[in-house]
Amino acid sequence: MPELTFLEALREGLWEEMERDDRVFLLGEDVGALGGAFGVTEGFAAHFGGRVIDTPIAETAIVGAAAGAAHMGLRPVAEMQFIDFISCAYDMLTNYVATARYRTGLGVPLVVRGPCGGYVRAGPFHSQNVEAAFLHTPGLKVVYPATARDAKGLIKSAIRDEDPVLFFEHKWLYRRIKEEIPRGEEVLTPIGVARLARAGTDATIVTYGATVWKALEASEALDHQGISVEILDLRTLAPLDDERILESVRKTNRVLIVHEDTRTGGFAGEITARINERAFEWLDAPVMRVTAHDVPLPYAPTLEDCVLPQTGDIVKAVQWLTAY
Amino acid sequence: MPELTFLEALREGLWEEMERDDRVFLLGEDVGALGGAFGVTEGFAAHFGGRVIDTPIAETAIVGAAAGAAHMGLRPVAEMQFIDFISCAYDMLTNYVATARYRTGLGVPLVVRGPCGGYVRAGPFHSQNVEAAFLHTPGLKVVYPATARDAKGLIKSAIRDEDPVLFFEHKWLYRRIKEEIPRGEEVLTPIGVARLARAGTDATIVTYGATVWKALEASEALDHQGISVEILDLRTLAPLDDERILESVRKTNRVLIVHEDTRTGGFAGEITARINERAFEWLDAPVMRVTAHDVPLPYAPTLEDCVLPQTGDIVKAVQWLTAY
Amino acid sequence: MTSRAAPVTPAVLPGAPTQAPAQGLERAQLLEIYRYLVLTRSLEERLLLLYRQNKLVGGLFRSLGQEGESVASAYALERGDVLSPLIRNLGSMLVMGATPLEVLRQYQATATAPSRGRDLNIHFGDLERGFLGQISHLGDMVPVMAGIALSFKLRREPRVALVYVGDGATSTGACHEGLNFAAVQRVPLVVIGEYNGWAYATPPEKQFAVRDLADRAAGYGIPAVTVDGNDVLAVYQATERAVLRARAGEGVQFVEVKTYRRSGHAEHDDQRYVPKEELERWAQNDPIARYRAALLAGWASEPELGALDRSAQAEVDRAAATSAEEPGPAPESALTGVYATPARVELAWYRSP
Amino acid sequence: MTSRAAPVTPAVLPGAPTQAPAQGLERAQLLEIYRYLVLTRSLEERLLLLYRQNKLVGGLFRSLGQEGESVASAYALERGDVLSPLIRNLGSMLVMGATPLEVLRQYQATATAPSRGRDLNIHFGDLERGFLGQISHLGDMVPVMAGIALSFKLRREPRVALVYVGDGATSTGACHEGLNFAAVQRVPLVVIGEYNGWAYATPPEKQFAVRDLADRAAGYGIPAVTVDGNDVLAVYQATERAVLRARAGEGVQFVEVKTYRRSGHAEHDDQRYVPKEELERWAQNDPIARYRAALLAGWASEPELGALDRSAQAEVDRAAATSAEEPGPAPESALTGVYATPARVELAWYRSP
Ligand SMILES: Cc1ncc(C[n+]2csc(CCOP(=O)(O)OP(=O)(O)O)c2C)c(N)n1
Ligand SMILES: Cc1ncc(C[n+]2csc(CCOP(=O)(O)OP(=O)(O)O)c2C)c(N)n1
Ligand SMILES: [Mg+2]
Ligand SMILES: [Mg+2]
Repeated sequence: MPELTFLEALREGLWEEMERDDRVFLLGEDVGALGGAFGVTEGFAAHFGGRVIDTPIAETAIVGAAAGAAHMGLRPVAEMQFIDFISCAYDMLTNYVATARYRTGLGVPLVVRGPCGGYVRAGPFHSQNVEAAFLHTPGLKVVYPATARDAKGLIKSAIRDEDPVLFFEHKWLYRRIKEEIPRGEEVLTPIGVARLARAGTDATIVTYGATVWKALEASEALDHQGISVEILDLRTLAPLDDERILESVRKTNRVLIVHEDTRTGGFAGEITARINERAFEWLDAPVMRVTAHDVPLPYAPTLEDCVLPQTGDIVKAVQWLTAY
Repeated sequence: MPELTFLEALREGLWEEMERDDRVFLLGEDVGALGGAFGVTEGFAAHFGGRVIDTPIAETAIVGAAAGAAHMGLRPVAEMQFIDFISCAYDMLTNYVATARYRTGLGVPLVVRGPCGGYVRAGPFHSQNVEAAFLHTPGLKVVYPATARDAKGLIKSAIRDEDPVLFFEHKWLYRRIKEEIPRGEEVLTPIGVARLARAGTDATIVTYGATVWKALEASEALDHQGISVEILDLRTLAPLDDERILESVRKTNRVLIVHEDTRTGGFAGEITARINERAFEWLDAPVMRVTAHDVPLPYAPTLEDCVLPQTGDIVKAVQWLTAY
Repeated sequence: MTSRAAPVTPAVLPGAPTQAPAQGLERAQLLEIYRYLVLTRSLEERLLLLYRQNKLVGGLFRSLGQEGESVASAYALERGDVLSPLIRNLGSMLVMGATPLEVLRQYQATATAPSRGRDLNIHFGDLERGFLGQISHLGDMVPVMAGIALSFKLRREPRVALVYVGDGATSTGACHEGLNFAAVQRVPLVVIGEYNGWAYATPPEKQFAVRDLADRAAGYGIPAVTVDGNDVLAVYQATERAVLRARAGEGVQFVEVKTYRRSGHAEHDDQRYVPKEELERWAQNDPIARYRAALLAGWASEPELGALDRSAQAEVDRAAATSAEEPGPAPESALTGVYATPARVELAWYRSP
Repeated sequence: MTSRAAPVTPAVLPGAPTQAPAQGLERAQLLEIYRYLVLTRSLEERLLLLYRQNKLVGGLFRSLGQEGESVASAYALERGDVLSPLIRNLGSMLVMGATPLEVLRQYQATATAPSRGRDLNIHFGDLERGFLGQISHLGDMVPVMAGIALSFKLRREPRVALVYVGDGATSTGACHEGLNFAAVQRVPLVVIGEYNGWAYATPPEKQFAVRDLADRAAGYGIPAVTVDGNDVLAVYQATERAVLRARAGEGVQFVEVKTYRRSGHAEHDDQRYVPKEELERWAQNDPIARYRAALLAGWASEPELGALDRSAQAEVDRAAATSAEEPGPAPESALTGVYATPARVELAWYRSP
């Protein structure tokens, strides 16, 4: 059974879908000749020819053209070279793509994918976490795998989904994590279902993306201190798997939400509100957050480390919660 | 003492600042010859000449040019014809404007203002509530007056502020509310300070914009039922006046957050999280939300009324909270 | 669209003079175009009446003076082609098969309206019939239509996409990105640039620093022609050629129509910023009056055209009678169809009875 | 900038042949340009070394082959003018007064770096010296510089703004909106369009369907010239004229420089997509070598230029020695200066000791 990195698994998922369904095609800046800035689509142009389109630098056009093609029954997968540049397509995504089905009954089955996130010393414009801006928009689905298997399973599900899906690939995970993924098996991770990354009894950490791994690291340290942590990897942020979150809250009665995104307006607020509304009586402590500080992400290692949530932060916060 | 509508007060504030400080100038689509779609700047071009600039339809250019001029010491006030079109400047605002001071120490004292909000049968693209997308971005201030006096006092403070300010004008309020505002007085509402719209003891409603008025209406109905409601009009969403919120929570121990924006990812989540973190022990009931439903805002009256929060909803939610 | 079954009332045809076709159009087609023109105007006039009686929900946007370019350009398409109209392309939508009844229902926000009361005025579409619903954000339809044209290219289908863009909207980044993308990809897209003298209250001189929209097209390497937008047959001919070239694989084609927005931006707009003489001058250059006169000069008789006028009027009357009776949508119907799955948003907890 | 106090080492000047100025430039200025050119290249070569030794934080972006157009265009500005550089305009920044030490500090993310470790590589600016820091999002600097130029116009200051834009970045909506806005407002903006054959791995043919960037400029009604970007004096002359015209109130001016990106997009990029011959051909057309040869043909002697080479090298050596010793910024310095008020973000509750 081959061990695949996150990136290789993602690539395999994309490749399989393109082989399976000739309506699937790729478009984006440098996705063809180069195979993307991280090589996710390396070799695709050679194999799939005209189904891999190198576009001008024009994110609005990329997403808009994908939407038009999706209307006509194709299955476009659009790449943002870095997810930071999705902000240039914000209008098209939130106003056109997100509302099309509601306004006119017209589906927009497209995927917009790209590398996101920090911990890589890439500064304020190549490290962003932009999910919150889109979680606010009804009509978009937001998917954010944390494991190699889910990278594959979710890209495949995203491509097959009838709704527009934003697909976040944490670049810190691309080559850092590996997993055995059986070849012949059809790996399909359902959209909208969270994953229990670790079972525990004393507190629940709700998180997604790179911080799943920070939380896992923290949980080991906490284990040594006799604190048993349950970790929920959301995998899909919209639609959110309320049931699994509430289930875990009712089990551990203490919740820490961890995300790499900045604090104010980050998704933790929404999750906190949902838990409050539906499981207030189950809480033995306030729902707490570990997040980035509210600043643009700086690039110097000392600064980036200060701004972003670290494993030690999670340990401290869980200690506080379980001592509450 | 003259009675001014929200729109007239706003206009007066703008006019006074342009008279006071010749660095202030206006730019936007149809702000000159027409005076804007709602007449906010009617007569300005005739009086201030070249300081009122009719631009091409190009929100990114409008905001970007405002930023450049602000760097050089001018005080641009940019209009979005409807705030819905600010999405076309999302990249410029979140990436360039919001980060400039942090990156380079360079100030961007500009105001971006425009009519927002629903309850006016204007459909999904002329009724939006876009504040959440920007509250998520460190570096932007977000101001949202609910009274005529604050429309004047806050536009003046916004123009004088050293930071970029997004200024939301609820179009349902433009001509619907009136207030006596003394002429000679210098009306300056401080940014970052909430307003106690109504004192009460049984529950706190935290809200802003048009729903301040819905909450006031609800509070009268509740009064008759012996329920005393305190209403906090946030006025500034970023930076948020945590202290006044917490103070009220500690007083009433029950909180309802009301906003016209959609539920998921709306600002209520953030406020809920902050209350949880800092006043969990003071809560006698879960923090609850009354918001729009998570759909694009439809235009037919029956549909819009269903989707948006109504006075009756607030009454019901407060009843529930106080019975908890 | 030329290949569409002609809805010209047969009663009109017998006895009419037969002549050689103009611009390759049969006489029946010439009359069909005429009927779309008067149908557009009659419908808008009815809408205006209803608007003044406060019977519409929201504002009214008219295409007065631009009916000619709308109808003629759409008429150059074939079945299978797709266009995306703007707010002033009611005529184009009627040509593609949208009905006055649908339009009235939209403006009255009835449950039966194509958008089921979700979006306003002529914001609706039907890809089966070949027209895509617009959104308000100007410029956005250009990339989307580039994508529709791209799908034709990728599938090697001999279909063409046609997108309208206003003189004002060419300033948007979205329009630029879409035009450029389409030009580079050489997709079968026809762009109708509507130079109508205004973008709300802003004249073209404050919108761009070139004289013609065709000059802008050149900056993308897109072949362009400029035609008199109030000359129905000239617009038809130019668009038809553009469609042919696009269909033949020659990439994006641009047709600039010089016309004039004779109403306000919407009906609430009193046009105080418009010189009176300019309005009067353009009123003398009405595309429908011109086309009517041209038809009368050999292609059709006054009684024939009168009959078409009445038939259009009757269709509008019937539609208005129908839509007037129809109720608005059920409130909770607002909560369905944001996603394919989940199909429905839950009603808020405080709304349960 | 021509009016800047010349940092040419005086030792070089005495005894050198005096000649008539070229393109209106004094001999001292010709030498000053030369020194900026070699300073740019020496600095980048040092950065390359440090990059390979893993002593930089983040990637290295080079301007190899484009030093000429960067330096020459910036040199055409006067004190008080403002430019905004792109990632390949290190030379322009040096001309405006940025120092090798600042650049090294940026690349090494030291506390002393102009951005205090907040943004990377040459993303920094100083309006006092006349250069604005860029952000990564391509196209965005065009509207911002249009606004800076607008402020000059509104205040009737005889100043000029200059913005660089890459062949690839012209595809962005932001670039379009900015160019168009500036053209309509007739602000004193000079645009340097850098046609360097690539946008990452994408050639111009996949970026736009016109031959020259100058063709695009025409679509905005912006006068444009195309010059050999590797001919230092030609770029200087074209830019100087453009600056003059902009300063005289003639609105936006476009100068297209045809050049070539001889390094990869960044140093990690192995350029596998670039034809070898093309690289070799352009290596034969090095702007610094050409300029050096031109100077030697009558304006300066080999020893003079050698001395400038060494002086640039020495400056880089000194700077590298200094920056190497400097520490990174204090962690919590990350929390200040997002707003004027509040001046500081609170440290997270779980970080308190
Ligand atoms: C991105 C965007 N900005 C602003 C508006 C507001 N707006 C609606 S129509 C209009 C003028 C459009 O002018 P033009 O494109 O010439 O079309 P016309 O009305 O002349 O048909 C404006 C500014 C909008 N709809 N979208
Ligand atoms: C809006 C945006 N999209 C994508 C990118 C990623 N990106 C960075 S540089 C680059 C290529 C730029 O090409 P060009 O403008 O020709 O400049 P050059 O590198 O040739 O100097 C791309 C696609 C970006 N920075 N901004
Ligand atoms: Mg127009
Ligand atoms: Mg380039």
